[in-house]
Amino acid sequence: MDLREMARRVEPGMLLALPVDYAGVSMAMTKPLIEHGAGDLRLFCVPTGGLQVDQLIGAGLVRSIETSAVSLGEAGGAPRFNQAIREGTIAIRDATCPAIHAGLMAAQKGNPFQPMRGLIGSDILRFRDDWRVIDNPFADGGDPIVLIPAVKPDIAIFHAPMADRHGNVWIGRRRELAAMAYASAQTLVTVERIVDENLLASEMSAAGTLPSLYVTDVALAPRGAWPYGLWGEYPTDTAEILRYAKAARTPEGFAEYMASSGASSMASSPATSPSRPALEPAQ
Amino acid sequence: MDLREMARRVEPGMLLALPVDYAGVSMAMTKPLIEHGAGDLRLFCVPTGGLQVDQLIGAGLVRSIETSAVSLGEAGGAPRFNQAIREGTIAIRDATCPAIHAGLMAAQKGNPFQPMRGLIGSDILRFRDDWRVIDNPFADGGDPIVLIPAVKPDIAIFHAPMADRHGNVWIGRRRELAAMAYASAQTLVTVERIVDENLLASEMSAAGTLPSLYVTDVALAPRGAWPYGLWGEYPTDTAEILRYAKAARTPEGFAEYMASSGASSMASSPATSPSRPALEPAQ
Amino acid sequence: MREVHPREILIATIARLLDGVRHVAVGASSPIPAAGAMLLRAQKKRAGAPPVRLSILGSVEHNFFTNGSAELFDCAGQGRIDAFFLGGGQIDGRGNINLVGAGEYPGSTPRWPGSFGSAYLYFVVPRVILFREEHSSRVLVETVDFTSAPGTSEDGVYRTGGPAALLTGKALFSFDKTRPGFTLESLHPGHDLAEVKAATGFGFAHAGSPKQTEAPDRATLDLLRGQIMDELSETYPDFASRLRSETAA
Amino acid sequence: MREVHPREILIATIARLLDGVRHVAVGASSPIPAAGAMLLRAQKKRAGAPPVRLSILGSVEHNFFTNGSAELFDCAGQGRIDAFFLGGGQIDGRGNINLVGAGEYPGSTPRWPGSFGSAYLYFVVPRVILFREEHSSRVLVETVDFTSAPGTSEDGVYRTGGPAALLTGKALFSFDKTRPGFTLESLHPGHDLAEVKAATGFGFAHAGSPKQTEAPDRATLDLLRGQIMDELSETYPDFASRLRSETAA
Repeated sequence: MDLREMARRVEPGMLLALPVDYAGVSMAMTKPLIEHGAGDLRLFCVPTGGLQVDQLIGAGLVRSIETSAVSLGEAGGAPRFNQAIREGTIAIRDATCPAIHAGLMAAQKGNPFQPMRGLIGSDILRFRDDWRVIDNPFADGGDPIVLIPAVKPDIAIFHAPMADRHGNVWIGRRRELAAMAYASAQTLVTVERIVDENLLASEMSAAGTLPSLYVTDVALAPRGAWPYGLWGEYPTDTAEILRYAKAARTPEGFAEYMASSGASSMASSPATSPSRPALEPAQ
Repeated sequence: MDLREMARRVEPGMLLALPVDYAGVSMAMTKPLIEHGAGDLRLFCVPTGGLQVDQLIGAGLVRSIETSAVSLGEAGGAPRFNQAIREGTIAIRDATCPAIHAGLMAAQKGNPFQPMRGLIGSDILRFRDDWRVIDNPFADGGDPIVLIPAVKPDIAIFHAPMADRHGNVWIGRRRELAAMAYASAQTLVTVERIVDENLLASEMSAAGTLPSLYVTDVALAPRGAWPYGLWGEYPTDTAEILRYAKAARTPEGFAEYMASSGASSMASSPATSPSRPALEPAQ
Repeated sequence: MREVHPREILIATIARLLDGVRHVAVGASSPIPAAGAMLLRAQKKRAGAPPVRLSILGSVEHNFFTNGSAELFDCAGQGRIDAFFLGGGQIDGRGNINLVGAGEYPGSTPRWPGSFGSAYLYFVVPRVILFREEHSSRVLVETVDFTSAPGTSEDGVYRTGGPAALLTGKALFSFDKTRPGFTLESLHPGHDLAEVKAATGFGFAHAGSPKQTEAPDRATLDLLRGQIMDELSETYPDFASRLRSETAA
Repeated sequence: MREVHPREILIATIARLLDGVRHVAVGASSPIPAAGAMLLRAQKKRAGAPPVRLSILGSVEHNFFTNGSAELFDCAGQGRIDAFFLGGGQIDGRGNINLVGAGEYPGSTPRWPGSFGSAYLYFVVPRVILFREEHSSRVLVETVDFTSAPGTSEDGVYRTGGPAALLTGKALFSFDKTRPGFTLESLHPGHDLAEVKAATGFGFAHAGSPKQTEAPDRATLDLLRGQIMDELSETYPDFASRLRSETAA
């Protein structure tokens, strides 16, 4: 499976679930998504967004975003996101991390909603007309509690260390990636490597495996989280994120950055073509 | 930590969470629990019970049980359970597997309840005055849905392949064991072996590890699930379970079986005696 | 060609009932449903049709789950399980099932193990096949003593699943949820309508002269006695060797 | 003995504020709270007191979680996290915090990252320490422009947690939820009441002549500059080396 081919599964208006920066962001898919050009996307950040979200917004593909935060971490605010918010060009639904997880959990369980504590009296709740507050039916009266409706993304996209030839994906202790897949209609995964052994064959590897039952497509993309790091694999390239943060302060700088080799090599290198088995990291 | 010492944490009237027969039943703890003698216990089966439950009932330690089923699998009905039900000497709250999981999930999330589909029109629901039915607030009207209240066991008890010296326990893909621990105030674990390496130190083993944060005590008990099997370790000793099923048809037969060496060897074997090297976790 | 074993009829019938599913789950001690699902999977593979996924609960070989015993129910709730099998100590004419016990609850005598996941799966798995080899008025009753899960639900109750068929050792019934009630589809070889009526505690619709349940053709029987028994014996060695010895007679 | 660095005062103060906790969690980029927690952990260990557990989010070294990014919130909901740190672009006199942005929502200018888990953790972690080094009327405002999480809740709202203290680069405040409002506990060395009043956008209670924030004693300072900086540099190498060079001057 080639990254461009995988990107074609995304259709205009779809709801995309994307993971937090340290869990396994498929940065390798960012450029193919932009080149594919399906717009009007609704992003659902699990539970926060960063570089990928900022780049999709900068490319004009995003209609709305639901998230608990968007930032570039040590590199500061997310410039394309911040400008879009300032100018009102995207709609935002501010959430809080456990509410994001609650929406996915409701979908995972086939439930219409999931309750959660907190939130009462916050402006997050005040601006969320899609959430409900009921009185806890198990209390003697009063005890308001928020209900978060199920969130069923059309597509979840993430990056993981490995998959096997059956389509099972090893996600380790990053269980939010499983939660995203359970909740989503389709799940697209890029991986560092494809292994020969069946990941479900040993209890040790099975414990951290998302079964192929939940996986639509897998594509090879070594260093596919770059410039983010991947747990257990490689660290974050902070210098590159700082370089992006600086460049993307203006739309022009953003466009230049995205057109530059650093950003595009992930998509255009022979590495991601189906004819090449061995892949080079983008540098 | 010695099994008898661990059993002393159980106090009369406590709510105990016990796992399904194939997930890792700490059969090694059954005899110490009976010898300790704390009665009036309320059992919560996750999500069904078997040999251990039948033996605790047979020993007269159980006041009530909540479960989706109790059986000895291929060996048929659970004789002490069935007699207790027939004679009304224990109270039963019949459930269905996902309702059991829902109660634990509510506790895991710090929620007062968790919704679940199904159940409407069943006699399970009709006899559960601790459950509630509300109209789904996200529907236009109607759409009844059951709310299961949080279940917070006093103690969860299970058996796992290994723990490390920090008290981290490897549970593999048996995530219901983690759910039990999250929901419970205390968690007592017996293991096949104690390993020297920190289970959280590698991403591969960490993926299947319940952190010591949730673990109260760990004790060594080789073949501690016997006569049940333990996934990835050893198979079920069906002949022994059949032997029990036959013996336990009468209270006398049950008493003889429990007094026999087969049943007591797990508690008295040198492997679990206090004279062996101390295997207490850091916590 | 040797005579077809009654259980081979059941297995082949289950394969037909499952036609079109993408993912079927079967319980840990359900060798006949598992064999039926394996048969369908092999047939689809030979025909180059989309693959059939089979999850056998409690099996290590056929366990595609990695999130504990809740995952089956989550998976069903997500609409990812197309078919499942339920039995019951009692099944009544409205498709209600009782896995808890006979007589007055809670002092049920006899007490059966309990409802397991039936009170959920019966609601959310589109094609539930009620399977019970024993066909007697003890099992197939007018009204169950305890409803582990109802056969139908009122309008407005969330329900994406329910009974599609009832298969016993004597006959195959379909389920009509509008009546609600069962319709006799076919009698297995060696059984007649009068016998089935006498052995059934509830009324059911039927044709004047019911069809006979279709026996597996030669190709199906070869597949069943070869590859399927090999696959089955990995998980159900006792059942497979017993059936093998009985069909080799 | 060299002069005490202002950040060493903060770290030692945090250790004191955390006294008695069993489990404290800190955010990924919170070196001062982490150092404070490490200091307390080391002090308790030396004193033979019950251990203090420290979880640093996003750290591999100090990550005790294995259930994805939801586990922190689950763990807090279970009552297993005794203390946490929150900051905010704005903090007001009623303990309300704003992590979303200044000006009218949703077109906030500037827009800050967002509320993260604050709208939950502020409700369920018993001892939340508001920590923000910048002490200015831009940050400490009369009323926040957007309430990511409120400082207090009405009776009848489930709330087991909330603000215990506000620590800035200039002063330490406690929080009185009955008023609700902050009380100045102490001024850090080099800061006076007039300066703090001018830099604080909300009113607060205070003594006529406020105390000075306690500086770490020699044993604490030795521990901090030795073992704690070693531990800290594993997770926050840049912060630790900067602080080391500044205290070595």
